[in-house]
Amino acid sequence: MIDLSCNIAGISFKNPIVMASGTFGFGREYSGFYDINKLGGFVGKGLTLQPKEGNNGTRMAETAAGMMNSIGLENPGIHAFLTQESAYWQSLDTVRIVNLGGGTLEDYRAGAELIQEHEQRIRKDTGRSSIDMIELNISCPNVKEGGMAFGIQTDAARHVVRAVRNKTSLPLIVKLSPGAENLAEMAIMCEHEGADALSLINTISAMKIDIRKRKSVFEHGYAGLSGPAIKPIALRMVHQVAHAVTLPIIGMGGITTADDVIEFIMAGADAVQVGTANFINLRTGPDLIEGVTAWMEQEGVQSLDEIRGIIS
Amino acid sequence: MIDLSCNIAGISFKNPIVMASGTFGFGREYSGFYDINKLGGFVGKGLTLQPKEGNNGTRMAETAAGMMNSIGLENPGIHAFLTQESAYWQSLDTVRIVNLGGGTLEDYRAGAELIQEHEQRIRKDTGRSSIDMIELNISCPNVKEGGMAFGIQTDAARHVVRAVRNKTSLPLIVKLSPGAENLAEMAIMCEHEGADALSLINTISAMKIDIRKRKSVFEHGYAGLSGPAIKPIALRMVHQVAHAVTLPIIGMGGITTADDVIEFIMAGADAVQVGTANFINLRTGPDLIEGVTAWMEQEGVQSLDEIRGIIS
Amino acid sequence: MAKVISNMHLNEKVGLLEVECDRGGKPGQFYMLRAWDTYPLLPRPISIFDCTDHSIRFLYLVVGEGTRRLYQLRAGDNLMLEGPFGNGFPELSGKIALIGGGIGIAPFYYAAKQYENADVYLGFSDQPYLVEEFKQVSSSVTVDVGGTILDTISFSDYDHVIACGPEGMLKAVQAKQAAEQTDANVYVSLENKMACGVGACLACSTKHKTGRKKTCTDGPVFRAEEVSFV
Amino acid sequence: MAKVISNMHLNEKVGLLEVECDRGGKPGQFYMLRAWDTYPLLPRPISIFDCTDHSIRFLYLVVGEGTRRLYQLRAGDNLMLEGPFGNGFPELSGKIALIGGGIGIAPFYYAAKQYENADVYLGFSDQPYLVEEFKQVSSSVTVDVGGTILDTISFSDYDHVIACGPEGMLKAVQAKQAAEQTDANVYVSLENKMACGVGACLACSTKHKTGRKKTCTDGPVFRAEEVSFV
Ligand SMILES: Cc1cc2nc3c(=O)[nH]c(=O)nc-3n(C[C@H](O)[C@H](O)[C@H](O)COP(=O)(O)OP(=O)(O)OC[C@H]3O[C@@H](n4cnc5c(N)ncnc54)[C@H](O)[C@@H]3O)c2cc1C
Ligand SMILES: Cc1cc2nc3c(=O)[nH]c(=O)nc-3n(C[C@H](O)[C@H](O)[C@H](O)COP(=O)(O)OP(=O)(O)OC[C@H]3O[C@@H](n4cnc5c(N)ncnc54)[C@H](O)[C@@H]3O)c2cc1C
Ligand SMILES: Cc1cc2nc3c(=O)[nH]c(=O)nc-3n(C[C@H](O)[C@H](O)[C@H](O)COP(=O)(O)O)c2cc1C
Ligand SMILES: Cc1cc2nc3c(=O)[nH]c(=O)nc-3n(C[C@H](O)[C@H](O)[C@H](O)COP(=O)(O)O)c2cc1C
Ligand code: FES
Ligand code: FES
Repeated sequence: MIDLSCNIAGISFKNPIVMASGTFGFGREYSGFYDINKLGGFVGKGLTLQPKEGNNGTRMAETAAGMMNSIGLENPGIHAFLTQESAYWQSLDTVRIVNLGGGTLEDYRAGAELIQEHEQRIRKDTGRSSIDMIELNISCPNVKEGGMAFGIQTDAARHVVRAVRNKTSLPLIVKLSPGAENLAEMAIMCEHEGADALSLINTISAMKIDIRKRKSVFEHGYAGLSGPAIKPIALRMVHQVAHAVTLPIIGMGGITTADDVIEFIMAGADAVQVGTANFINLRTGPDLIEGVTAWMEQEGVQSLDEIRGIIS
Repeated sequence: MIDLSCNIAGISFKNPIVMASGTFGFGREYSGFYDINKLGGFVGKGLTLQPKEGNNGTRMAETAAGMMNSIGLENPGIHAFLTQESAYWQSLDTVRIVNLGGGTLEDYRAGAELIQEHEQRIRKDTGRSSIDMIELNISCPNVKEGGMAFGIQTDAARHVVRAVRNKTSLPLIVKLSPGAENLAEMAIMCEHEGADALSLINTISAMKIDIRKRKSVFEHGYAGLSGPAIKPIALRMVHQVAHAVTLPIIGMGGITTADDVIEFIMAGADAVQVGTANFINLRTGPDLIEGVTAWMEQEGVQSLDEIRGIIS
Repeated sequence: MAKVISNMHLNEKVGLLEVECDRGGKPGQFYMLRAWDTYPLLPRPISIFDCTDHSIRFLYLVVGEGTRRLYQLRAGDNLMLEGPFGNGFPELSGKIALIGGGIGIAPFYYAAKQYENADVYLGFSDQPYLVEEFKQVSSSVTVDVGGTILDTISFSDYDHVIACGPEGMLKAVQAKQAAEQTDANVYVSLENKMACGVGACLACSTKHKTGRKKTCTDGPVFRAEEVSFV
Repeated sequence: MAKVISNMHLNEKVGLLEVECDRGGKPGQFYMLRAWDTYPLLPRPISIFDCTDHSIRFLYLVVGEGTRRLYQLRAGDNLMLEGPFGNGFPELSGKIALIGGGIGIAPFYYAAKQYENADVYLGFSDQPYLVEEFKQVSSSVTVDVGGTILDTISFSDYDHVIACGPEGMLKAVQAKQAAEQTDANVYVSLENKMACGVGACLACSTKHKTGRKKTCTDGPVFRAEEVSFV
């Protein structure tokens, strides 16, 4: 019997396929196309304490085997999210992860607190959970207010991780930025500060110029690169971090095929996230689960544990 | 009259198209296909004090819109290069740049000295130069002996730049690694230490796993990613560095079309280098010169100075 | 996967693609099309030009790599098709003007077929195409070549006006609505860059007077006065 | 740019492509082929199967994306072609054995045409192809299916032996040469991954007993005893 399941920080996933933040709405958006309960889990769009309008101008552009985005964390704010989506999230039978962003340390802290209180209350009142984990996004490159700085320097990040850790009893995933000055050091810091898992990579800061208009395509100059183009870089970083810490790791960056998933698992990931590939083919989630299962059957692999981190 | 020329550190280039180190041999290899004197210039394969065999196993693999290489600085050594190629390089009418690599500080210093002595002697003896500039490669990610460390940390790099600067009177370009912890700081350090120009980016450290063999495709685990996939990242870094220093900048990373060249110039590059695109189309050099000329005619741009660094 | 039935080249830049598909849709809705493996990365949103129980037609203009590949399709080729997406045009009665500028005429053939009393206005920058076809689905087809089709219309003659075309034209529609102080309901169909097409990525989110809207799921059809053009 | 004259599918995995090209070449040389825009990134090295003053034929096996695209080419399509590259087979006289394993038979048709006295050995893993054609250019064509073609040959019967095929076979050739202690000159044609094809990138550089060699310009044909297989 082939077993796709995995366990991260005490939460059990049916399979290692998790949809990435910002590419899967709050889950509903894809539920008309397939049963999203088949997924290992999904991460909701990044949330901030206050609602955010996001960036103006062009928000998306394609590059060679990649795409750039500058959404700017448009979101309804944590409060509205909790009010509007809790019941729906409660109804789901897959791992539900909130992605927490912020501009200032105080935002992060207050955001984490709000989520904590809500989840405690809802669990008490209904006996059922609505949120399984928090993914802390210290790395969104699109927010001017300083969201980026946290993701770059270990010492700046430490404050955010500590603040959020203190405010939540939910399993805490810290999502790392590929722009971190020292990725291994950043990962070790997260481990020290009590993170339960790490996820990486977020988009890579990149630029595109409209040579006709003689202007940057994006309002803020730079935007985040994702998709197949970045896969070899992401895989290297996952491998690096897997060798730096003992925390469970959720790897991502350009995954589009089952072979890509296997590569990340072999590099040391416990599970993977899939972002841009949802746009290439909106049924990527179930397709990957099927593909990984087929690969395991063919290779006689019963459990992904047999190959996890096999690359020294 | 359209003027493609540019001047970097007192050396004048016919046009901004320079072939990148490691992708153009020592020039000869492409001279059978077109007149390489048409180029702005070219950089020879990376040289080290001692000859190097380079890496074993797979040296090249393709990725989505990119390629990875792990040549491992195979080269005949500086002495053999100077003996074998000097006369040929003297015969050329294009900017000839030596790429200097090394495993240790002492290697770099001794290598620079050897080049300096040779060039002084040859200029005295024949009245003609064979080398116009040195490009200092502190960033080759393939050498185990520590080549990488120099490219990552500003303080480590400082020693190399200083040592080489002290040993050569040739214009000195420092080639930056995208893996630098703090790219702007690195660039500023180079400016302080007397570099005459900067070039960037070298390949990005990346990984590919052969899931059938359950092994990394490359002997040393990681290898360098180049080609169109990395262009948006390279462009962002060139823009960043152009805003951090006043030194002339030679931008590269994934350039394949004339539009790409214009993007880099608009981001602040004085000239560009072209690597992987030579493999896609071995006539890329003359094609780009033609393409840039056509673009300038069409846009009524007389000199690239009109658009250089136009993106704030 | 859907099969190409035919792909007619109307001129060097415009094609009419017919594919096997039984998913249908309403006028004003669109599909995400993908007729390539890996490049470009994303599918392309294209409006329904016409549809039957077993086929859909798309009218497209070649502007870049994606539409260039659509142009190269031959009968029997396969392509990926997801949809229908978007709100589509509202159900309307009364007198209706359908105003298409350039390739913006695409959604109005199917619309004219469904509305009982719709006048069609087609603005072309040079050679017009499909005019005879439009005449078969509307009793009033006005064609303008090289001018501004809007100048020939008075919104006040209509109960409803729907416009689709380049952003400049849609801005002019908004301005005209304000200038005429008309009672007509004026709608525009927007074309924002899209990634997901299903409301998940917010790439297509744009400012409206009532806040941000997603063109792919809240639109692409909006009341003209609510859009905030920049 | 070169035009496809024909592209014959010999079976589901093997094709014979003929293109317009007057650049010719020697047996054992190769061209870099590119029949796509952006994906895959690099051109692919393919040996000359045969050539005339105005055309070249290539025999190829579909193993991945690049060769899959070659397989899809139709008459009239364009492709990019650079070459001929590589040293090619030496000029030889005397008795010659040409030993091809799998798609490694590709360079030996043209070679057999040029050498006066060459026996051809073709090893296939399943269905053989082109055997009749080979018989027209050599009076002795031995075919093996599913076995090891090498076992049927004694190198000592020949003045020269040239082998092309999978690395395992070439290693066996080297071992056989040593075991037979033969005076025959034994050559192998290597297939290393290539990027530039012109000696500039060192992607194809491999260890030989006399130091590193570039397969693209120093080879692809080497004396068997000089190669260091790993
Ligand atoms: C709801 C909707 C319906 C549409 N209906 C039609 C139609 O029926 N016929 C038709 O010809 N065109 C239609 N378009 C426009 C069409 O989607 C673009 O022309 C097409 O995506 C361009 O792709 P490309 O690869 O050829 O061009 P490129 O310029 O190479 O595309 C680059 C990027 O820009 C995006 N893009 C470029 N132009 C547009 C645009 N005008 N709108 C949205 N995205 C764009 C592409 O999706 C891609 O991500 C519609 C757009 C939308 C949003
Ligand atoms: C000098 C030379 C002559 C050749 N002649 C022929 C021929 O006549 N007919 C034929 O069918 N094949 C020949 N090959 C092998 C052919 O080049 C590869 O099968 C082809 O490159 C595979 O490309 P792909 O995209 O289909 O496969 P993929 O596996 O997708 O290719 C991935 C990468 O590996 C490289 N690669 C994979 N296999 C090989 C290989 N065996 N040799 C070199 N590079 C490889 C590709 O170039 C590419 O970079 C020759 C190779 C060389 C070096
Ligand atoms: C349109 C878009 C929006 C994104 N929004 C978020 C976000 O809100 N929070 C976050 O942590 N990451 C966000 N990301 C990053 C992805 O979650 C993921 O880390 C990245 O895209 C790399 O994975 P991929 O290559 O599979 O897309 C976003 C990515 C995209 C493409
Ligand atoms: C095969 C190969 C070999 C390279 N060798 C060197 C080298 O010896 N020294 C060096 O500084 N850079 C080397 N590089 C890096 C290139 O000079 C260039 O910085 C990089 O490839 C990015 O540019 P591109 O995307 O245009 O290729 C090499 C790159 C490739 C692809
Ligand atoms: S295209 Fe993704 S939300 Fe509209
Ligand atoms: S393929 Fe570049 S040196 Fe041989």
